[in-house]
Amino acid sequence: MQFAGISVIFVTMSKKAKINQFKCKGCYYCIDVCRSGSITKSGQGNPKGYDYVVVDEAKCTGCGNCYTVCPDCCVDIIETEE
Amino acid sequence: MQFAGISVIFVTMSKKAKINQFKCKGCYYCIDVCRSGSITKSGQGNPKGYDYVVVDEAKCTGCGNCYTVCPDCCVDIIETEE
Amino acid sequence: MSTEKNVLIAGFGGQGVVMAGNVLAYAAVEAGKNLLATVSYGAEMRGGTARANITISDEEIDSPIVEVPNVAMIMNAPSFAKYIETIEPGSHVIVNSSMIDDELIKSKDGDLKITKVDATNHAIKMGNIKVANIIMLGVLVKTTGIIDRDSIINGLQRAFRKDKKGLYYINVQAFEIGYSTKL
Amino acid sequence: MSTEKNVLIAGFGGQGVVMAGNVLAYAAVEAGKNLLATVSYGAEMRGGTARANITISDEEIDSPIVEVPNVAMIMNAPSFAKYIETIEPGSHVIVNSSMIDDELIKSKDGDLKITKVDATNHAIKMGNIKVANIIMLGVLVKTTGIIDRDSIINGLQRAFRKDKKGLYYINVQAFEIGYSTKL
Amino acid sequence: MSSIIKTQPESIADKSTHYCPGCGHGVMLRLIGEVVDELGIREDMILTAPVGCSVILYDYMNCDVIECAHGRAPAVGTAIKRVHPDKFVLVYQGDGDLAAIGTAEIIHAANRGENLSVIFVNNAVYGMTGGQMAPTTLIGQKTTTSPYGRTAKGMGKPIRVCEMMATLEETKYLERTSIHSIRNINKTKAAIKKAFLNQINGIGFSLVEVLSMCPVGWRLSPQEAQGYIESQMIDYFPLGVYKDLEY
Amino acid sequence: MSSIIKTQPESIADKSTHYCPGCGHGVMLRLIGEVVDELGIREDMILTAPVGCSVILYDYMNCDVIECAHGRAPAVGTAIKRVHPDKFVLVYQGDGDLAAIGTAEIIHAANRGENLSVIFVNNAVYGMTGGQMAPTTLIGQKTTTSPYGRTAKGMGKPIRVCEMMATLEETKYLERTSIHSIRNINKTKAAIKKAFLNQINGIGFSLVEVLSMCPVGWRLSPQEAQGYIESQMIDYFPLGVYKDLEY
Amino acid sequence: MPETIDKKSSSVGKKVLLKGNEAVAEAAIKAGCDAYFAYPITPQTETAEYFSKRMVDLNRIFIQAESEVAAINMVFGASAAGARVMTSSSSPGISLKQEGISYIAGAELPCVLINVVRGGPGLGNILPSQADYFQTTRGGGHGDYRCITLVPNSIQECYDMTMAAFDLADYYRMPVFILSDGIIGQMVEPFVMHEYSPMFANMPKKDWALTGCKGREPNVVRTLYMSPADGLEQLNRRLFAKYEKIEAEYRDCQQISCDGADLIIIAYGATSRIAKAAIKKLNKNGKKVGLFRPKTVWPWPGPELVELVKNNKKAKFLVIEMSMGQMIEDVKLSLMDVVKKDWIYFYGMGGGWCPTPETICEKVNEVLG
Amino acid sequence: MPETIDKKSSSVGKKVLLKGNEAVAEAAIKAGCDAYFAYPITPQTETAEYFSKRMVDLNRIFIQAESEVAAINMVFGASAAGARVMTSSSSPGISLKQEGISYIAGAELPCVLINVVRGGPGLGNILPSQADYFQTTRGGGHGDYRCITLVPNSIQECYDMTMAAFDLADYYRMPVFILSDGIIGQMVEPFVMHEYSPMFANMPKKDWALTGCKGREPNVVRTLYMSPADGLEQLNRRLFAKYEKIEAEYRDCQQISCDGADLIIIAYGATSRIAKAAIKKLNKNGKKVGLFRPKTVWPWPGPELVELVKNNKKAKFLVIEMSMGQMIEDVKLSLMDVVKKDWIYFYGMGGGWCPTPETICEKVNEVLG
Ligand SMILES: Cc1ncc(C[n+]2csc(CCOP(=O)(O)OP(=O)(O)O)c2C)c(N)n1
Ligand SMILES: Cc1ncc(C[n+]2csc(CCOP(=O)(O)OP(=O)(O)O)c2C)c(N)n1
Ligand code: SF4
Ligand code: SF4
Ligand code: SF4
Ligand code: SF4
Ligand code: SF4
Ligand code: SF4
Ligand SMILES: [Mg+2]
Ligand SMILES: [Mg+2]
Repeated sequence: MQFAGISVIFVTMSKKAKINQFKCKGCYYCIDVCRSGSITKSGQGNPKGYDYVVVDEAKCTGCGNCYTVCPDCCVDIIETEE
Repeated sequence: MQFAGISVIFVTMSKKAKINQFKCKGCYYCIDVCRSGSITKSGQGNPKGYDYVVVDEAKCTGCGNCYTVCPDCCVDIIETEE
Repeated sequence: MSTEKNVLIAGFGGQGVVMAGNVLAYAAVEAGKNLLATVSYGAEMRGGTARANITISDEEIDSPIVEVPNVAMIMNAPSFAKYIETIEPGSHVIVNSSMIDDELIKSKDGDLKITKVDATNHAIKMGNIKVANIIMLGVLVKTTGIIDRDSIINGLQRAFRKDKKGLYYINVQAFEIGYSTKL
Repeated sequence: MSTEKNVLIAGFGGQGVVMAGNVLAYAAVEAGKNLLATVSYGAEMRGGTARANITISDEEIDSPIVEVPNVAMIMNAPSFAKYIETIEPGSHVIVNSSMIDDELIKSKDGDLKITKVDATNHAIKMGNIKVANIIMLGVLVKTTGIIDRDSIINGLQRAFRKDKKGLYYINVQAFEIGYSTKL
Repeated sequence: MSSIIKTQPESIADKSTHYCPGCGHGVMLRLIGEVVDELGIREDMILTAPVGCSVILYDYMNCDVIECAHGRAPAVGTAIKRVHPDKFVLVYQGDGDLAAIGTAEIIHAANRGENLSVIFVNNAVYGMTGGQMAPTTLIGQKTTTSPYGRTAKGMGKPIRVCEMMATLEETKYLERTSIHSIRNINKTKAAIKKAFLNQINGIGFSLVEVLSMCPVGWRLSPQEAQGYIESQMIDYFPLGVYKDLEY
Repeated sequence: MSSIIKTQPESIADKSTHYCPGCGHGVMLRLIGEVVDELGIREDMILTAPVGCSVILYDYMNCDVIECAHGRAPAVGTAIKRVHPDKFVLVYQGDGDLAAIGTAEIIHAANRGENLSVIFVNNAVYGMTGGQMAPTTLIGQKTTTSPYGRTAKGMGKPIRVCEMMATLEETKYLERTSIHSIRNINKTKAAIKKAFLNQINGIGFSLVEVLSMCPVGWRLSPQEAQGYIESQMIDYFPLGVYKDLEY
Repeated sequence: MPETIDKKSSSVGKKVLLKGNEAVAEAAIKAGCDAYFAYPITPQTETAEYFSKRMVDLNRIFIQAESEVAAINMVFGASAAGARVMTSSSSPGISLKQEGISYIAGAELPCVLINVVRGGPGLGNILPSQADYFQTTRGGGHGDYRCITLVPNSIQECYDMTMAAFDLADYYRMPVFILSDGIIGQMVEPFVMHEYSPMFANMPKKDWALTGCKGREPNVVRTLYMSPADGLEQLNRRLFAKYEKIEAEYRDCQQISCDGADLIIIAYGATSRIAKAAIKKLNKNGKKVGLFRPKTVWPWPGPELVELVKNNKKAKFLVIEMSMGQMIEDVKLSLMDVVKKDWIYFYGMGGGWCPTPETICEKVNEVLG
Repeated sequence: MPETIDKKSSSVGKKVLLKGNEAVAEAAIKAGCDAYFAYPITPQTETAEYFSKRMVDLNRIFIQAESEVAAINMVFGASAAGARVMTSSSSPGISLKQEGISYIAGAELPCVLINVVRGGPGLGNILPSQADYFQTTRGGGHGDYRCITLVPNSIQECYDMTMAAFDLADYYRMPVFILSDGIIGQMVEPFVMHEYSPMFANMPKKDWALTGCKGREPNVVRTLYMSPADGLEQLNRRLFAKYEKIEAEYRDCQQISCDGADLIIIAYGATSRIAKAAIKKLNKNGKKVGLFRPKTVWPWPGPELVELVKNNKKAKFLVIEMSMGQMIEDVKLSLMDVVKKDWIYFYGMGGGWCPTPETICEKVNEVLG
């Protein structure tokens, strides 16, 4: 696509949360702050014995709230070209 | 003298400062606060070696200022029937 | 030496590890046995794990150091991972299978006599998740015969005093369930 | 032991007791003698009195403890009262008669060789009350021969450095007055 | 093509901490890490760790660390900053550390106007030793040494550190924040950054008091702990800037 | 017929003190003696003496006295008052004692709201040890450890104790007075009396900060020392009531 | 693991279960401890926690001080006011109390101090140690003074010795230490919680206490004596006369199968328990090994040790400490002229680390060859 | 009595006059002391006062700390930051520093500490004493650690030993004490103020210091080792290996006319000077009396003492201390198996009080009979 002589590529970037299930301690702060309701308990214990959380990527808006509240640095927000 | 059936005796009380020359340390605070100028250095050393102060009773009004400032409890104010 | 039982109880802070230890200890006193117990303290407790060691013996107990427990009751996965290797081979180990993966258990059960108890789930069914510890204790007592049933009941009485009568009854019930292994 | 002189200097804080001690000490160094000095410190100074002990000797000075001075220079009445009894009988004592009652001096001069110096008044006449100490030091040096005159001058130079040149000159003058006892 | 746009700050070691689930120290660790990364000061920084749950900060922060005696981090930090005026010195303290045993040290470091950044984690309890009363414990709060709840009589009311320190002439920046919600976490980060920049710009003593969750010490769930700050702590410890003297 | 209408208070021993000429501690001793006499509490009183020039208060006051470690009189007084709530406990402190080494003890005794009367003699210097800088030494003031004069940079500004303590909820009465003139001496006496009565009436923690002459430590004549308070100290340490909560 | 102790003392005479840290607190309370001041520190904190409840219930004095320094000075004040008073801490906190302890000793005030020793130096760790022996027995504070130091090795002794500590403190007017450690403080054992009865028939009256001077001359509590000749020197002579008396009157130790032993282990506190377990094993294996356990480390039971050597001239000695070697100096000092230096062996270890029966057995076998 | 010390060191090599308290300060400054932190206390204050001027002149670090506790923790920080650092105090203040000293020893940081010992216990008095010997040599703080302790008996030694102290501290990475007292600190004697030259050819690099981790792995200064096995135990073993090395390498003592002496006085610091005066008198009167003067009290010059006994088997020993008897334990410990206990006599005194040549002569005559 050409626009005023500059070539512009439209790319849809999508941000998603990824949770490190090994570091998660199950405090569930992230569940509370996720407005899209993407985070739920996994129902599984990680090797440290905590019922870690999982993200429903489909719902996740990548807002980063979970990153901000997590006391254990379990969250990465990853931007992907769709 | 009788007055309305009560006998009244007029007595002139006079208050005077008396300075314990042995305790005086020669700070001369008292000299500064004596409005009547009754206190002067004695020009003599007491056994502790300080040039203690003396009061000129004639001038002293017994106001007690010297008592109030003295850090060494050197002053008595004595009331005497004249 | 022969009569000396070194019981290890381990789990999360909230799981009643210390309380289970207390009951066992009181029971031992009631049974006229000697006993020596230590529980985890200080920084050991950060992260919320707890441990109790109760040594019970007919003879005088000299050393307060237990390096190799010969009976164990393990209430969650982290504790299982942490302590299972320290237990004397051939010992009875009661594990809370509600909280510990079967795979994990299997990988370690070589020389140990492991009894799996679905304790937390049973406790939930009983209406109080907190009695999982005493259910497991019931199994432990039954399995090892470490102490007589009546002493445990007395121990429970001592641990849950007047002000905690309600708790006393449900814990007796929990113990009986474990003891009769009606699981 | 024979050559050891234990000099006591005592007076009010402001009278330059420590400075007189310094000058004597520097002079002793300049004269190549051994010396050991202590001055009063801490609570001893509350109320404003000061003391210096300077031991001067041709031999090594071992003990830092002076219990019985054998030369003294006393600058005020309280110090006279406090220390006079501690001085070795037969010793030279230079007293500041401007500040110490003649009666008091007389009552104590039994076994001591007392030299009275109207030091404070002379110092006032010289225009600086603070040099009374060095006037007295002049008398002390002359009377006892404890140290040679030149060393004292050197000592004064060391005590009053560049920044205190004015003080140096007046103190030399004060010393000379005392030394020549032109009083 | 995908890129990580938020992740654990570089200045923080990639390991699991010993902090309990929901512990505020964890949040603080990340915030400090982010600010350190943003300012690029990791290699110029010396951290003084207190005695308290954060005692092993040296395991978590990728920088030079000294572990101080209980309460003395401000004295230690003072000396380090004097020796290395060109380095960044961070003083991290808990409420027992700063407001009980270390009262004199923080007040005098502040009063001398040491060019330090102090992060004061107020969790109203002695976390490390198992939940005893702290100088900042709220009235009525039950702890292992105030089993019937703290009373003003005999135990006093909680000490408000920012308010007290504001009376010291040489304090330059004092703010109280909280980390019980997204908004407050973001504000806390801004405050940390400001305190750091103050030191870098030679402005002087800055302290950020952070209300922080100690679920284990409070015997609450992490969520309840956040709520406790919101509903109880902030009432007594008003958030806000208590001093800001940039010049 | 003649009678003595003013003389040394009975609660004071009839002896010469070791204080230097013109020392403010001497004035304070008499004022305290007068108030003790007026309230008739000598025999019900326990005095905690600090380390400082007033360390041998036991030689001067005719009452039970304990000589405390440097800075710790408020802790000692706390314990004594708790053991004998019906006795009168007087805490006497200097500025080095209270505002330097004893910072934590005074702040926490105050914060706990101990029912104590504290007399704080602020003479802007360490008298007893020979005139070193105190936390209350003025900017520019030369002392034996600030030979070029105190500077705000590196040494900080003088600590204003009343202002700082006013931020503590449980302090009930805080006043700063001076004893450099008749009027101020009289005001000081009134303040002392109020602080004493507060304790007697169970009101709680009271502290009177008194600006006091230390001619020897300041290297000034007694008169100059009075002038120094008037012209220098009061500027920085405003006299007045900082808190008064009788209820 | 605090067993609920009934306010009406119905637990008295029964076997109860408490941690060492709790048993000392309950004993203190039963012995009439009026006031307790402390600052939390692991592995001692249970003592403070226990007091925080019981003292409030009993309307006695409990203050969680702002620091160990404040706590010890509160002890100083309360003791001067005539109260029975106690504080407890662990190693770093005890270091901070040294100035105050020196004051209390100098002012001849009674008090009870508990050190639940942990690994050092510095912050060290929170595990058991015995490396504060020098600090406790030689005076970690400045000046010449001593503290009576009792070393329990069971919960029963924690309880009994704490009661005794209060009486000894009042009787001799001096600080008395209970030297505990992370094992003794944290372990639970059944013990009999008997009622308090004073160990001395005539406890001296506290006529020196500060109570207001009504009807008497003012009392002064102080440690300042400007003039050594008529003050400080006298104080020190008086203190040391007292110390000599105590050394004669109040040494205590336990001896187990020392008669005819080839080797005698000298150990106190937790270590002595571990040693006892080892000795039983060794005895079973026919090794003649005995135990000499000081129950007081100041005064040190030296004469008992010398007496023991008189009856058993062949025995070697093995000193075991959870330290790099501190008590061994007392052993040597008391055995000077009696046993050769190289007859005294040492088995010790660095901070926060304890021996096991097994390692002790090894060491014994090594010594016995 | 501070003689003005020229900034350009023109006084170097000349005989100058300073108080002991000032000489230590000047030596420190010449030895490159970067930072000094202290709190005033008699009879030590002149050191702080001296520093307060000179350090400002030299643009180095001087802080009058808010307390001794703060001061020692500033020392901890400055040392960790790589600075040469010193503090000074007197007995009660040193007690308050015990926790900090334990931390510094545990963290293996170098620093120089001066204790100008005064009468104790408690506030005591401000006169000279030697009753902090135990505190200094055995560790008044918690845990197992030692501090090298140098004891000057002249102003020259105050100066020289302070310089050495900085080098020893850096070389061995540990705290070094100068054990002074109210006499040594307050007296003035001429001494030669030579320039500083390092006592070790290769001073170790301070690559452990906190300077920001640019270009290297982060440095951590700590004393916490949660796990004893792989941390604290190792630390303590390392410390004691170092201590053994120092005991072998850096003992120091002076012996005067010990050969053939009938009695050897053992004394240090101020007391050794007084003893020397007494010995001269006694020698004049034909009595064969010698002096053994430790210049280090930790490490204790025990082997030298034993060697001395080898060459002189008939000598009795008289230990003289301004204390009720502390160093005498080191004497006995080192002479165990070599000399009988009752061959070792003691002459000591309570707080803040010193012997005179006369009283020493009396005591000697008493012992020699
Ligand atoms: C001198 C000393 N006293 C006491 C302790 C025990 N101690 C360790 S951490 C701590 C309190 C921690 O509370 P806080 O500072 O609020 O930190 P938190 O754990 O709550 O973050 C105490 C009392 C110690 N290590 N040293
Ligand atoms: C622990 C301790 N540190 C230091 C000292 C020395 N010291 C005695 S009094 C004093 C300061 C006195 O100053 P201040 O409290 O202002 O009382 P003032 O003499 O001015 O009345 C100091 C530092 C001490 N005795 N104990
Ligand atoms: S906030 Fe972090 S630790 Fe807590 S549940 Fe979510 S991912 Fe796990
Ligand atoms: S990034 Fe936002 S939407 Fe996605 S899981 Fe986290 S909080 Fe929920
Ligand atoms: S009473 Fe008044 S008038 Fe008399 S001397 Fe004193 S100040 Fe002067
Ligand atoms: S005020 Fe008192 S001490 Fe001062 S000069 Fe007057 S009488 Fe003497
Ligand atoms: S105890 Fe509290 S402060 Fe400590 S780690 Fe746990 S939650 Fe955090
Ligand atoms: S030094 Fe100052 S405070 Fe001390 S007695 Fe002298 S004048 Fe008073
Ligand atoms: Mg906290
Ligand atoms: Mg003052």
